Formats: sequence, C-alpha cells, structure tokens
Amino acid sequence: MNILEVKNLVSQLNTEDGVLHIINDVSFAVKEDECFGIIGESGCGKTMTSMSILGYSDRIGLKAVSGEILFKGEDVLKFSKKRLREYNGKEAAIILQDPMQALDPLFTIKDQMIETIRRHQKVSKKEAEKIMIETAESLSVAKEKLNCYPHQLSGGMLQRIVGAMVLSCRPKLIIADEPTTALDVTIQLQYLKLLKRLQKEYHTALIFISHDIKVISMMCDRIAVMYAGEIVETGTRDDLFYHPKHPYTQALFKATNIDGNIRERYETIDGAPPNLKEEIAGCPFAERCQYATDACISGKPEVVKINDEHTVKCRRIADE
Amino acid sequence: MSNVIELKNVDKSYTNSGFLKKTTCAHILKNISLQVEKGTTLGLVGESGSGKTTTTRMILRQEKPTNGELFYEGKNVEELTKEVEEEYRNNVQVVFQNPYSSLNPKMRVGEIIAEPLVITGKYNKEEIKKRVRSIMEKVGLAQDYVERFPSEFSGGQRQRIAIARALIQNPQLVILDEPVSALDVSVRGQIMNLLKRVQEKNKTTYIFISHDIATVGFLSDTIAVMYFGTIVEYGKTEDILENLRHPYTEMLISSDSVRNLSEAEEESGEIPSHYDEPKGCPFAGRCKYATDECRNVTPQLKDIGDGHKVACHNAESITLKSVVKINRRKPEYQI
Amino acid sequence: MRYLAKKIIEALITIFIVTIIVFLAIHSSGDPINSLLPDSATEAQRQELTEKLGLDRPLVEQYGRFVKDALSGDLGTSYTSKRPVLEMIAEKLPYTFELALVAIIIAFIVTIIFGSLAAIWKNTILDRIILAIAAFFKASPIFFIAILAVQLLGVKLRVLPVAGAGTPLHLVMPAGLLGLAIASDMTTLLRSNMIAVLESDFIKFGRLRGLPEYKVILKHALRNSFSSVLALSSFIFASLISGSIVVETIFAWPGVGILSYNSVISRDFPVVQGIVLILSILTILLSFTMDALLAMLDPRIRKSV
Amino acid sequence: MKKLYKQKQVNSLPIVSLVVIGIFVLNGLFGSLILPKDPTETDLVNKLLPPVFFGGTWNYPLGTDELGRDVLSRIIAGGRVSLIVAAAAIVVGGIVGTALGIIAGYYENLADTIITRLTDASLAFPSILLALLLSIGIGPGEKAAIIAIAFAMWAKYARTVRSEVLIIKTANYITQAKIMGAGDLRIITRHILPNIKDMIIVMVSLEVGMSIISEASLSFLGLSVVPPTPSWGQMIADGKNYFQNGWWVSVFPALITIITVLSFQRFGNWLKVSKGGKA
Repeated sequence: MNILEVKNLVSQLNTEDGVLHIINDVSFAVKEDECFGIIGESGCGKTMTSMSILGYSDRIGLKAVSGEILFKGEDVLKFSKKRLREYNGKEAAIILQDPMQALDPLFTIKDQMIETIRRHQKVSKKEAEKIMIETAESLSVAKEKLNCYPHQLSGGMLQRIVGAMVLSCRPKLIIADEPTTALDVTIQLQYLKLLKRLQKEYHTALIFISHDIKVISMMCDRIAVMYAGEIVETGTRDDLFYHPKHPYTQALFKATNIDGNIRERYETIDGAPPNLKEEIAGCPFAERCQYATDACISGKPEVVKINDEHTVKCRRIADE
Repeated sequence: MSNVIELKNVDKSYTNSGFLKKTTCAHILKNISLQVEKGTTLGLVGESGSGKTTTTRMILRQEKPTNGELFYEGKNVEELTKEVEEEYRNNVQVVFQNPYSSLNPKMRVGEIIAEPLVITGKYNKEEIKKRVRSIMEKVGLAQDYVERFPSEFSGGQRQRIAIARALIQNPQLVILDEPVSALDVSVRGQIMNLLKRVQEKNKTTYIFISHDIATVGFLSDTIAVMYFGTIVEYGKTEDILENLRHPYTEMLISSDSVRNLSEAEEESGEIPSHYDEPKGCPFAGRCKYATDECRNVTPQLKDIGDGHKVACHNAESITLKSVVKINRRKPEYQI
Repeated sequence: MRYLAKKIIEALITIFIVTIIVFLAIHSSGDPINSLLPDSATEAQRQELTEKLGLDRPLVEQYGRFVKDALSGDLGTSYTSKRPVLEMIAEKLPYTFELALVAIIIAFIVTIIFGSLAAIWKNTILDRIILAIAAFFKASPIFFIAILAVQLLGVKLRVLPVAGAGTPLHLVMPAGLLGLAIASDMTTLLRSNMIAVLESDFIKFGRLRGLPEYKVILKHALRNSFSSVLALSSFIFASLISGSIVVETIFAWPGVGILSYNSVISRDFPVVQGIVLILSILTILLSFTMDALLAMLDPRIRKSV
Repeated sequence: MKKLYKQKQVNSLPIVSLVVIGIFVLNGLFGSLILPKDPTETDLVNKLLPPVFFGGTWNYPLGTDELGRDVLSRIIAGGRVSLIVAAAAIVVGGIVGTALGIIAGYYENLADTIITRLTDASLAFPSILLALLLSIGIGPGEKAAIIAIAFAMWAKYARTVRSEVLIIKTANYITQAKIMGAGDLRIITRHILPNIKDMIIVMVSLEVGMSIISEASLSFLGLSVVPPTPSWGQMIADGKNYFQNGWWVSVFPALITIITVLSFQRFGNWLKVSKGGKA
C-alpha cells in the first residue's frame, strides 16, 4: 500500500523578483517501507517538493497551485495547524543536509532529544531518557556524547544524533535531504549503511534526496530523476542504472562518470538549466537535448510507461 | 627534470599557550616531503583534518613551516632575492573552492581578471585590456562580461573567471584547491576539461587538491594520499589507483565507487583529534588490517618499487581490492 | 572560566584608561584655578589654592596622586559642601542604582515582548506600529518626552508624583521613561536578530520535529536572538547612564545625576570628577555583567577563549 | 499565523525626508541671513505671545518665549549649532572611527588590542559625562559639546567597522589578493573599503540623528552653547517651566528636532534596503 502519493503537484514560489514555477506537475508514490530516491541538480525543486510533503511550504512562501499530496489518504496541503503539528515529527520527519546547523547551539543534545520524544509520546522524563539512550545506541552514539553541546561534536556524529532524534518517534516517513553531502567521503558510506539498516528495522518509508547519482544508486530501490521542477523519469535502480531512457538521465550518468574509471575527457551537458521565471511550454530539457525536435519545444511530452515500474516523460521515447 | 616546488620534511604545529589550562600543541603536518615536476600535476587527496589545505597555504607562503624547507626551482624559499621573490609571486597562483567568496562582489569582472597584472605595475592599460580579452576567450567567457559584477554569474562561470585570473600571467604553477567540489555535476566536467586543455597547451604545472579521488585521478600524473597530517601513500596515478597498497587509500576509493552497501562497514570509525594523538599509525583505529605493531610504532614512508611509497607496516602482506580502471584511451562512455 | 578571567582583565584596563581620560579632561584647560575662583580673587588666594591642590607639580605626579587617592577611596573634598566626595556620592548612589535597575528590567521586558512580536508577525501592520513607536522614541530626545509626561501625567491628570523620591510611585515615571528609551534601541535589535534566527535551519528542524510553535519561539528562537542582543549591549548601557542623568534632573530624583548637574553649576570640580569616575566604572561593570550573562547563555563562548 | 510572503517592499525614495534634510542643512549654513528678528533681542512687552494660529500675530509666527524673544528666529539660529555638531560627528566620528576600525580589524595585532581597549573605554563614557568634565575644564560652550559627542561617536564607528572587517577578511578574495602580492594599502582601498562603504553610509545617516539628540541633551543641561546664543535643547529646557501658558516654547524646537532626526533615520533605512540588495 502506498504511504505517500503526490498527484500532479504544481507549486509556485513568490520571491523578491517575481514568481518562480518551482514544481510543475510532479507525481510519484512511495510504498510502505521502501527507499525512494529523488535525484536532481541544484535548483530542480527537489527540496521544495520535500517541504511541500512536510506541510512546511506555507512558511517559505511556496503556494501549491494545484494537485494533492496524500499521506495515507489524507491531503497534507489541507492539513490544519493542529493536524500539522501531529503530522510533523510523529508521522513524517526530515533529516537536513548540514548537521552542524540542524541543532540549537545553546542546548545540550540530551535536552533537545528529550524535548522531541516527550512531544509525541506521553512519557515521563525517565521513560524518555530510556528511549533516547536506546535509539542512540542503535545508531552507535555513545551515551556520554549526549550531554555535549552540538559545537563539540563532529559532523558524522551529529548526523547520527539527528537520525536518532528522528527515529525515536517512530515516524512512518522520513525525508533525508542530502544527509551526507556535508560529511567526509569515508564517513558518508558508514552513515548510508546505518540509515538503510534502520529504515528496514523501523519499517519507515524513506525519501532520499541527492544530487549525487552514486549515493542514490547505493541507497534506493526506486529512483525519480527531477529536472527544472518536473520528474522526467522514474524507475527501479536497475532500470535506471542499466538502461536509462531519458536523454537527461543518460547525460547525468555519463557526466558523473558512474563507474569511477578515469577517462580522457569528461562528458558534459552543455548549456544551463532554464530559469524558472516563465512557465515552460514544452519539455524543459529541450534546449540542451541533442534529440530535441520542434514538437519537444512546443508541447509537453506525455508520460510513457516502459514497464510497470519504469516511466519516462520524453517524446522521442513515445514515438519508438 | 626540474621540480617547480619541493617540500622537504616539513612539519607544522600550532601551540596555543593556555592562560589557565595547560598549553596544548596540535601537530597539523608531520614530515611532509613532496615535489612537483614541471608540466605535470600532483594530486593531493585527503579529507578534513588531513592537512592538505595547510600544505597549500605553505606553498602560497601564507604560513611558515615549523621546521623543514620549501624549495622553488631548487632554491630555498627563505633565501630568495627580491626579484625572484617577485617572480615567485607572479608564477604561483591559486583557484579556491568556493566560487561565491573568491571574487570581490564590488569589482567588475574585467578588473578582477586584470588585477594580477595591475599589481605588478609592469603593463600599460592597452596591454592589460588585450590580455584580459584573450584569457577570457581561452576560458570560454563572452567578451561583454567584462563590465558585469560577479553576482550576475552562476557557480561554473564564476570559477571560469577565477581560472582566467589565475592564468592571465601564464604562471608556472597553479594550485587548484577543490575547484569543482562546489559545482553541479554537469558543470564540473566543463571545468575539468578546460583545466586539462590549458595544461596541454601551455605546460602549466598543477597541484590539484580534493577529497574525491576520481576527480584527482583525471588530471594528476602523481598522487599523494594524506591522512591526519602525514602522507600515507605516494606514487604515479596508475600505481595509486590500480595497485594501491595502503588501507586508507582503499577505503577512499571504495567509498567513492558505486556498489551495494552490503560490503561497507558501519563502524569504520572517525578521524582522531589533533589534541590527543593516538600512538603509532593514526589510521590504526579504523584499519581492519591493524596489528599491535601498527598501534605502537608509527610507520614511515618507504619506497616499495619505482617511486611508489607507502607508510604501512604490512603493505606487502595485505592484498587490497581496486575497483577503478584507467582507460585514458577510451574517451566515450558506453551505457 | 577562562573567558570570565579574560573579561575581568579587559574591564580593569578599560577602567584604567577611563581614569586617564577623566584626568586629562579636567586638566584640559591648562589652568583649572581660574575656573575655580571668582575673577576677583587676589593673587595670594590663587597661589594658596594652587599649593593646596598641588596643581603646580608636574602633571604625571598629580595623576599619580589622583589615582592613589582614588584607590584609597579619597576622591578629594567638595568645595561647596566641604564633605568628602566619596561620602556624598555613596549617599546618592543607591537611588541612581535603583533607577537604573528598574529601567533595565522594564527595558528587557518591553524588548522581549515587542521585539519578538514584531519579528514573528514580520511585515504586518503590528510590526510597522512597533517599529514606528521605537523609531519615535529613538528620534525624540528623552527630556522632551519627560516634559510631556510630566505635564500629562503629573500636572493635568495628577496621577503620578512629579518630583523627588520616596514611594514607589515616584519611581514609575523616571524609570519607565528611561526604560522605554533604552528599549527602543534593543527592540529593533532583537527584532532583526530574531528574524534571522527564525529563518535558520535548527528552527526549521525544530518545527519539523513537531515542536509546538510557542516552544520553538520562546525556548529556541528567543534565547538565541537575545544572546546576540546582549553581545551588543555595551552601546545600550552608555545611553542608560547618560539618560539617567537627564531623567534625574527633570524629575529631581535624588541620584548621582542631579548631584553632578548641581555641582557643575556650582563649579565643584572634585565632585564632578568623582561622579564621572564612578558612573563610567558602573557602565563598565554593567557591560561586564552582560558579558558574563552572555557566557552563561552561550556554551560556545564559555569554552572558546 | 499566515506568513505574508516577502512581497516586493515598495522602496520609493523618501522625498519628505530628503526635503527636511535639505532644509536642515541650508538653514544651518545660511539661516542667519534670513533671520526675521534678532534671536537674542528681548522684548518683555509681548512676552509669551502664542503662535499665530492660536491667537498670536504674524509678527511672531511661532510666538515668543518668556523673555519675549521670537521663537521662530531662535529655532533658525539654533539649527546652526545642531548642524555643526552633526557635521563634526560625521567627520570626526566617521572618518577617525572608520580608519581606526579598519586598522584594528585588518591588522589584529597590538594595534587591535590598543584600539579595542580605547573603544571600550570611550564607549563606557557617554558624551554627557565627558561634557560634564569639559565644562569644568575648558568651560561649557560649543567646543566642549562637539568634542564630547565626537569622542563618543568615533567609538561606535570603530567597533562596528572592526567587526565588519573581521568578517570580510575571511573571504577568499582577500587571501587571493595577498597571494597576488597586493600591498596592505591596495587591499584596504580596493577590497575592504568598497565592501563596507554601504554600511558606513547607512551608519552615518543614522548617527547624525543621534548626534543632534546628544547635542540637544547637552544644551538641555546647559553644557553646550552658552545661553545668549540659542540652541534647540536650551529652548526646550527654558520652556519647560512655562509649559502651562507657553507650551509652544518647548514644543516647537522639540518637534523640529524629532522631525529632523526621523527624516535622517528614514533616509538611512531607505539606503540600507536599496544599497544592501546590490552587494
């Protein structure tokens, strides 16, 4: 059963210099304890999508124009403030990118964890402490570290503490927004493996957001590729890894030099992503795509189903 | 075979004299010896706390080594005459990681690129204008960008401006301190190809610094892997990537290449702190091949065959898995 | 702890510099004698006073004597009332202290309430009103508001006593006005700090953990933004001290301020010198306590230095 | 709590404030030429005449004070001392303060500790206290007030500029300039100054208001201009004991002070918003 379904979500961000079309008709679904990846470069709207899913869009001036976000059948966009407070942290939670900024510098780790636990579970202080230590242990965080202040700990340790804080409330859905980008490479692998194990253990759905295709391929069962506010391709990891269809996904694999081998020259994608001020009539990747035709530029390509898991939004594939 | 830059047994340590608490002393660099041949690229790979940034600051003369010497074209940097000092300044340039903080927001692009020439004071206005135009063209920047301000450019374009500024004096050595880490994947390739093209054309020597071994491998002829202030492995790129000998290099490479997570270890430990340095090999705490000897005796860098140096007691006995192949001949990527 | 030790030394050095400034300012006119004696004084009187005050000896020696006396508590004797300066000041100081203390409390309360309100409801009418009032208080000289208040509350409505001390009612107007004057600076400061804090990651993460809004604001946002206000408090305490002198003069509050005003008119220079010394030391101590408070609030500072 | 999205604040030029500032400056410079009456000439016959709309005559548009002196001309004349004080505060405070701030921030060695201690000391020394001392020393008068205010002002600039320079120094383009061999002077003039220029302009416009108020407070306590020559603070002080039947004596100079200071602040905030954006 799908724990989360995003249906034709269209959102706009109002900024000082005009309205930006951040999310254009995004649809995807996430099953119960599945790890769903969203890959895309900076400015493609992946973080904004996660903010909408968590009902935080209002605070950052993001307005959902149409579409709905069904969390276990309930539309998050229509949540009341009270309902939102139940939903945040208890049912859906987030792990932010930079652990150094994610915790209040003036309070100890213990203080902030107890605060979170007691918010969602009506337990005594003693009880909450037990849960805290137990969850921290499952993320191999030593007990005495909990009494420190955030600035005294390393990035890797802090990110594990944030993980423990989130998992202690047993949320049904966790969104990890580039959790390892700020960490050292060797620590990164540790954290990913830990997150994967706990995701299975705590039966939570995980939406993993990253710009790095290698990290996503390691972590996720199904992956969606996002470009300029639209999902251009979704599919299982093997679908995308071995036979990516959309020209942008292919270019991304080539540019990332996925097998790590050293070559004569880097593959690049010429041009730059479109600015999101105006509505894009056709396919957003049209100007940078080598197979682009006039049809691509004028009309929106419709979604083509390759197999029941693999879908592509590209006119060239549709014609095949 | 003249080395542009050479470091010999360089140490660097900071002692902050504690007013009330005891004086603490952090050894940031321990016995670093490195050299860069003219026209080649030395790759410096290391994570936070490895000392790679301090090493670059030393080569850029922003830091003085606690002991050990730095040589510029065979001459000790401390005894350089005034003219050679000047020459050193024009011949060693740097490109930093963060494109948003390495350009003065209040200066126009033309002025930024021309600044190195203006500082030397040896060129008239016309000459500067001409050189700025030609270097901008070489790095792929449109001419009409000269009047614009940095805030109007994307990360990739800003890095091109920084590169243009570094190359305008046709320097012998350019230090690239993580030039592409802050850029998006698609733009990263453009900058790397640009750097390679520039080196092929005017034989510029590079020191390429990064935490990502694959990007370093692309440009470098020789690589030095740094961990916790020491060099743990040094050699030609092929040696380092294809028959690596140090467990940390293996961990670096494996962390970067794609495979399912089952092989990774959850407990691969953390970088020790400079204030309570572990005895013996700094990597012992995280190394799965560590023996008692490793935990007590600090391994020294020793040559294990035509220039391939390793600082590990059981370098010969352990077999390490390499996942990276170097096929510089095959440019195309097949999906 | 080291942080506090360092701060104490800094405060001592600053006080030392202040004594030099005070000394130089007094002697800036070269010959203070003619400003002390009426022009008609004979040459003999002039000579006699110079010896008595030791004004003929080299400056450095005078300064030495001045500091030695100050340390031993002898700030000279007042010309007009012939009583030791320290004693006069000690008599009046509690009043000024009381006034300053109540003013600070009022200022803190007003700042916390209105600063946070303006930050939370950013760019709304409420925010604009608070900013307008703060700007008005900042722009208008404190004594004019005092005069208005005296007319309105004191004379017309006869609600509050206009002068002197005694019942707590006497304290309301002077301390209130002084508090509001300081609060105007601090409110705008707290508002801008809090707006920045509210957009930070740990507030976003706090909200996304489901913490109730009142906890996010009162516990996390306020404490962080308030600690950055404390860091800039030394500006504010300078205006507190100068404000108190003005307020005391208007409301005839028997504090050190009015004493300094009267002794300027009566040209009683040791008293002025003593008061200025004590008031500036008071300011330094106040900003030192703020630093200490800041160290308690922010663990990063405690450990850093 | 519906959060209003950051719509584009209408950031039009504050014309009113500019007009007021213009009048203030012109009046300060040339005011004495257009004085309707001699501000110091007393005329006890028509003492405490109300302003023209409250029963007074056009002869004394803003009424007269307790000695029959014309309030309007005294305000015009009083403007002079306020302008001088404001100008002195900018010149001394702004230039000296900024220079010391840059040196302290940039060189961060002995110079820094000395300057910082000096700033702390003079910050702990509100202008009123210094004025008290100076009034004993060199006697009350314009000179004492200007020195007192400028002395307190430079410390504010020095401290703010120093903290700003410390932040800018960490940016790569400064290290880049050092590596390219740029001398300290060039780095300061080409890299540091342009980046703190906006902040200083904003601060100057806000601090001018403060200096006018300080001068008014000093003259209120009789520490600034010696009585015959008029000053706004002094007028407010004199008017305070005739408030019952001569409210205008205090109210008009106070209103002028507030309006001037408010327009400086409004202009400063407008600068901050419009200038801040471009960096």
